[in-house]
Amino acid sequence: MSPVATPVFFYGLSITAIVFAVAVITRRNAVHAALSLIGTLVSLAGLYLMLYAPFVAAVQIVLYAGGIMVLFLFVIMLVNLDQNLRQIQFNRQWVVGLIAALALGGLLLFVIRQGKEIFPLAYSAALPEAANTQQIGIALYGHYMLAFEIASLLLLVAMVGAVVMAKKRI
Amino acid sequence: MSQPIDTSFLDLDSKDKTFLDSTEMVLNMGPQHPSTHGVLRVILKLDGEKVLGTECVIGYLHRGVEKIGENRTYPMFNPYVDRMDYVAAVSNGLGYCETVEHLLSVEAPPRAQYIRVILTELCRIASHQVWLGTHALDIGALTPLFYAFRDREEILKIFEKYCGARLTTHAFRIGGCIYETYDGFEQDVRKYCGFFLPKLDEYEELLTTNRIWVTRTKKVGILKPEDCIALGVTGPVLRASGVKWDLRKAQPYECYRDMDFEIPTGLNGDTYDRYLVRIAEMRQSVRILQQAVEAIPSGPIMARVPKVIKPAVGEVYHSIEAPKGELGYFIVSDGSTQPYRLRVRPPSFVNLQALDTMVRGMLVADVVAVIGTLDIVLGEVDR
Amino acid sequence: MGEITTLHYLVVAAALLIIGTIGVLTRRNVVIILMSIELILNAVNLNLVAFSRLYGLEGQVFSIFVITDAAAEAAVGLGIIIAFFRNKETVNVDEADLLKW
Amino acid sequence: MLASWKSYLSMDVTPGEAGSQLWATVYIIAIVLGISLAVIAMNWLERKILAHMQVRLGPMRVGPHGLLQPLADALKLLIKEDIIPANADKLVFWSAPVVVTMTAFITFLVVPFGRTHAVTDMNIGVLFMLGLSSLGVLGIIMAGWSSNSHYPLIGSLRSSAQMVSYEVAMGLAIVCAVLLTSLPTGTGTLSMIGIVEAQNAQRTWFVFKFFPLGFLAFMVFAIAMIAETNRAPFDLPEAESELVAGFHTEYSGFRWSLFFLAEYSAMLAVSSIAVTLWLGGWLRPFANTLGGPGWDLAFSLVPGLSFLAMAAGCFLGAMRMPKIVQMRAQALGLGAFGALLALLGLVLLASGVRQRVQDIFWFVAKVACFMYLYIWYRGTFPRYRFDQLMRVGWKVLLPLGLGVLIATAIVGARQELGAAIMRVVR
Repeated sequence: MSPVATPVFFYGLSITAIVFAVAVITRRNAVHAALSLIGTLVSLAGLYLMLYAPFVAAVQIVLYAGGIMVLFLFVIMLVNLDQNLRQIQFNRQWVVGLIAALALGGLLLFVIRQGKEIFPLAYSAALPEAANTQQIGIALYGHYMLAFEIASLLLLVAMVGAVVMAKKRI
Repeated sequence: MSQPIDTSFLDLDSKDKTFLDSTEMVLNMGPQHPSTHGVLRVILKLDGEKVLGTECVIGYLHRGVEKIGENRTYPMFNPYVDRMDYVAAVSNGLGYCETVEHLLSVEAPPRAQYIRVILTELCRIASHQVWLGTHALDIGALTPLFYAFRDREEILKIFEKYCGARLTTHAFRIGGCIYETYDGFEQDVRKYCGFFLPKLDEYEELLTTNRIWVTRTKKVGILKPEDCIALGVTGPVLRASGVKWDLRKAQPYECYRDMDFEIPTGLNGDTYDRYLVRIAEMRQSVRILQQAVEAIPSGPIMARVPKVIKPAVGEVYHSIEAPKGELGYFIVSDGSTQPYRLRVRPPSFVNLQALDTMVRGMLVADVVAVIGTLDIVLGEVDR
Repeated sequence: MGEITTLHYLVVAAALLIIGTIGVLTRRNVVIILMSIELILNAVNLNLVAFSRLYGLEGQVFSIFVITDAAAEAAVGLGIIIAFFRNKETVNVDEADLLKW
Repeated sequence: MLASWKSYLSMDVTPGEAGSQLWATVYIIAIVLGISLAVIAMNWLERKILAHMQVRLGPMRVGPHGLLQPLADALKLLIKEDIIPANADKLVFWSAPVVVTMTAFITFLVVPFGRTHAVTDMNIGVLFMLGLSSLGVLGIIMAGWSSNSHYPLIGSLRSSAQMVSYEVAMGLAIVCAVLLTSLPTGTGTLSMIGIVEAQNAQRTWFVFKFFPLGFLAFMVFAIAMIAETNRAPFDLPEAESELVAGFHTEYSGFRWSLFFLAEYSAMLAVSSIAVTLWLGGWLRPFANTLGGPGWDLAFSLVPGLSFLAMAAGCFLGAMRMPKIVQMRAQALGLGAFGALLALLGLVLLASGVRQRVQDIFWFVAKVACFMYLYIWYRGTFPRYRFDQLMRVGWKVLLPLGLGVLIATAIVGARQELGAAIMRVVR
């Protein structure tokens, strides 16, 4: 099955992602910011699908949009303060921060501009979509076994840490 | 002169506070809420889902029944009492009639007493059925409601045949009953007893051993016996806490003296025990019905009561065991045809006091279960 | 609208990274700062996946590790926010100016 | 154009695989219409079945036996005043029902109603459905938060905690089924069609595979899916007696009906997953014991015959209607409905249609069993309390799911090992 109208989808999804991302950092209300972030995440999942990475796209939605963001929303609702909406949203160093970030952006653009010849333009057809999940599974449980186990350990530690942090009395 | 230093602004306890303590939620339950059984309004202070405190706001159904009583003659007020606990109207009438009879020092003839007992016990079953249905609905079981109402219909049919009314019956009069039983009354009651016991088993099959029901009701809304007595709680709620107190035994009225029945009591005083006690009470009511209908004597049904009821100057308090607890009437007579003061001690009103004690530290869902298990009727609470 | 190449994805990723950085550096609300960090991680992921199209599956595998990492980070971070909020009743980072409270 | 239209009909793949966008569109439209119709039918059936369980009749007035009641309700909801609470967050309030409905509907993109009857065969089909159902949670949170009212907020907090918790157990159960697909060949699949075909190849439904194990995984899923769709006895987010209506308390009219639509289509969706993963999807029952062409023919007649039986029931009902003028319209309506069913039944009996549509019938019949179970639970069970619900999710279903997963892996590996040894011995 050949992809249909790739550029349209690409530009649509990336513009959505970037617009939502801008909304994340500009919205006054944290819930709006979180919902915008979900928009970004879902658009990125679409981009992953376009990159023939369906497993990563699914994980992105299941874990990121469905798990992590629900956690975010949960916490925002718990700590949501009306007074927070009336406060100044940006810190005192925002000019410096902005300049630094834009400098970084300039640097990145410079690198991309300079180095665009090093990327091959045509894609290798080495990655069939159909076997994507199997291959990732084999890689995860084969070559990256140790990393995988360490990641699971990390999750355990994070779980303990989160419980310790959030519990009222231990 | 040393002044005590006010340290409250330091908020020394803040270490124990949770993040939600600082933003405690105040939830307004009612007066228009599906499970506050009418127009009760409960203001809940919540920590997440945990209840920190409650406050009941009552009076949305206040109709000034007591004041109306002061402006009506004794027989004229009789129908009004039916409107207090409208799911157990017969009991209300019985309490009022007996109190006035005490004021007049008359006693209903034996046949009237038996008719009264039969109807009152039927009414107790009907009231408990309404309780069972609504309580189960509050906890989320839809079906018992319909089963209970289907079977209650049979009782209402007997009421209708007896006095023409189903809900607010006005069945009794001061001094006895005004209606003789209809043909086949005893037969109907006997038939009902046979019909109802299997149905009761059916309810129990649905709920008693249902795991969800048990987990939802056990250890929920525990009321200790001493708390019950301190709060003045009566009726099945008191008995479920293990206090064997039933006015039908403690100060027998009508012909309860001749009846052989037991007072079911609970052990833990939790919602499950209250459920079991009420179910057992229905069985005991059937037992009383079976005895009463066999032993019903013949004779007059009305004592000799003056045409114009003008009790002597004095006061009387008399209470009966209504389905929901002790239903008392206190009447002060100034010798005229109208009471000088009439005060009702409704069981629901007093039992409702226990709500706060029962739900502190529980979850929101338990508040609903506890309101259901207290079996309040707002008509009676607000009067 | 020509053909979409890896370069296009890189530009999008760079844009997301910079937006995330701006969020981290300028916002006061710590929850939004955490979300900006998520944006940065996502920019990284997009890069990894885009490159995996060129150089094999490792990028995708690594992006899954990044997502795992993001989950751990969010859990601990939000735990810290709750603990912080419980004590200071605020979620503004510049008010977290005591080492011990 | 027309040729490519026709050529698809002779193909044996889904429109997505065939790359036929036209047919894919047709399928999408058919599925959306079908789901809407199923929700309407479900609405009527739930009320009738629940009513009969509770010794009452249910809707009887609008149309014969209340058949038109859902339509009347839908009409009422559509023309109701559209209320947005004054302090609500308008944009989020507006988009929440859309998100919920969209996610519930998009799920059906990968549901295989038959070998060829799915929009497309995604190779991450199961994950796709899981992802969408987790996106549905967001809609519920949005609804609860944006209403700016306490009951919806509590409802949505409950809902999100509940759905996130049960998703874990659900995922484990799904992994069990996916593991089972890999047994004979060594390569499993996440594609919904692939999973059914694996069951076909292994000549067993996964619910019966490794007897208690497959069944246990199925049970874990069957319990988690009820929690996932917020239905009794796990209907705390919309617990009527506690939270009035939970997260959609402030919604009314059309928006509310979208939530209703989403709830029922989510029920259909998770039931479809259960059927696909454990009950053999579109495969007909008793394929092993009652095999052979004779039985195949007999089973292929069942769809048409069951429609004819329903039609007969309608005619009987129409005959039994009171013979009075007022009921004449109702009797005629029921008769007409029966005639429609009979017509459908006859069409289904035709041999060409029979072969192609049989799959859909078996799939829908299995899903319908689940729908009946949903109603049955609602009529029987009281509601769990929140902490108890969490206890069931984390302390019972999660360890059970993990245990079943490990046991399945061990048993499966042992079988593989045994087969390898046998090969060597031979």
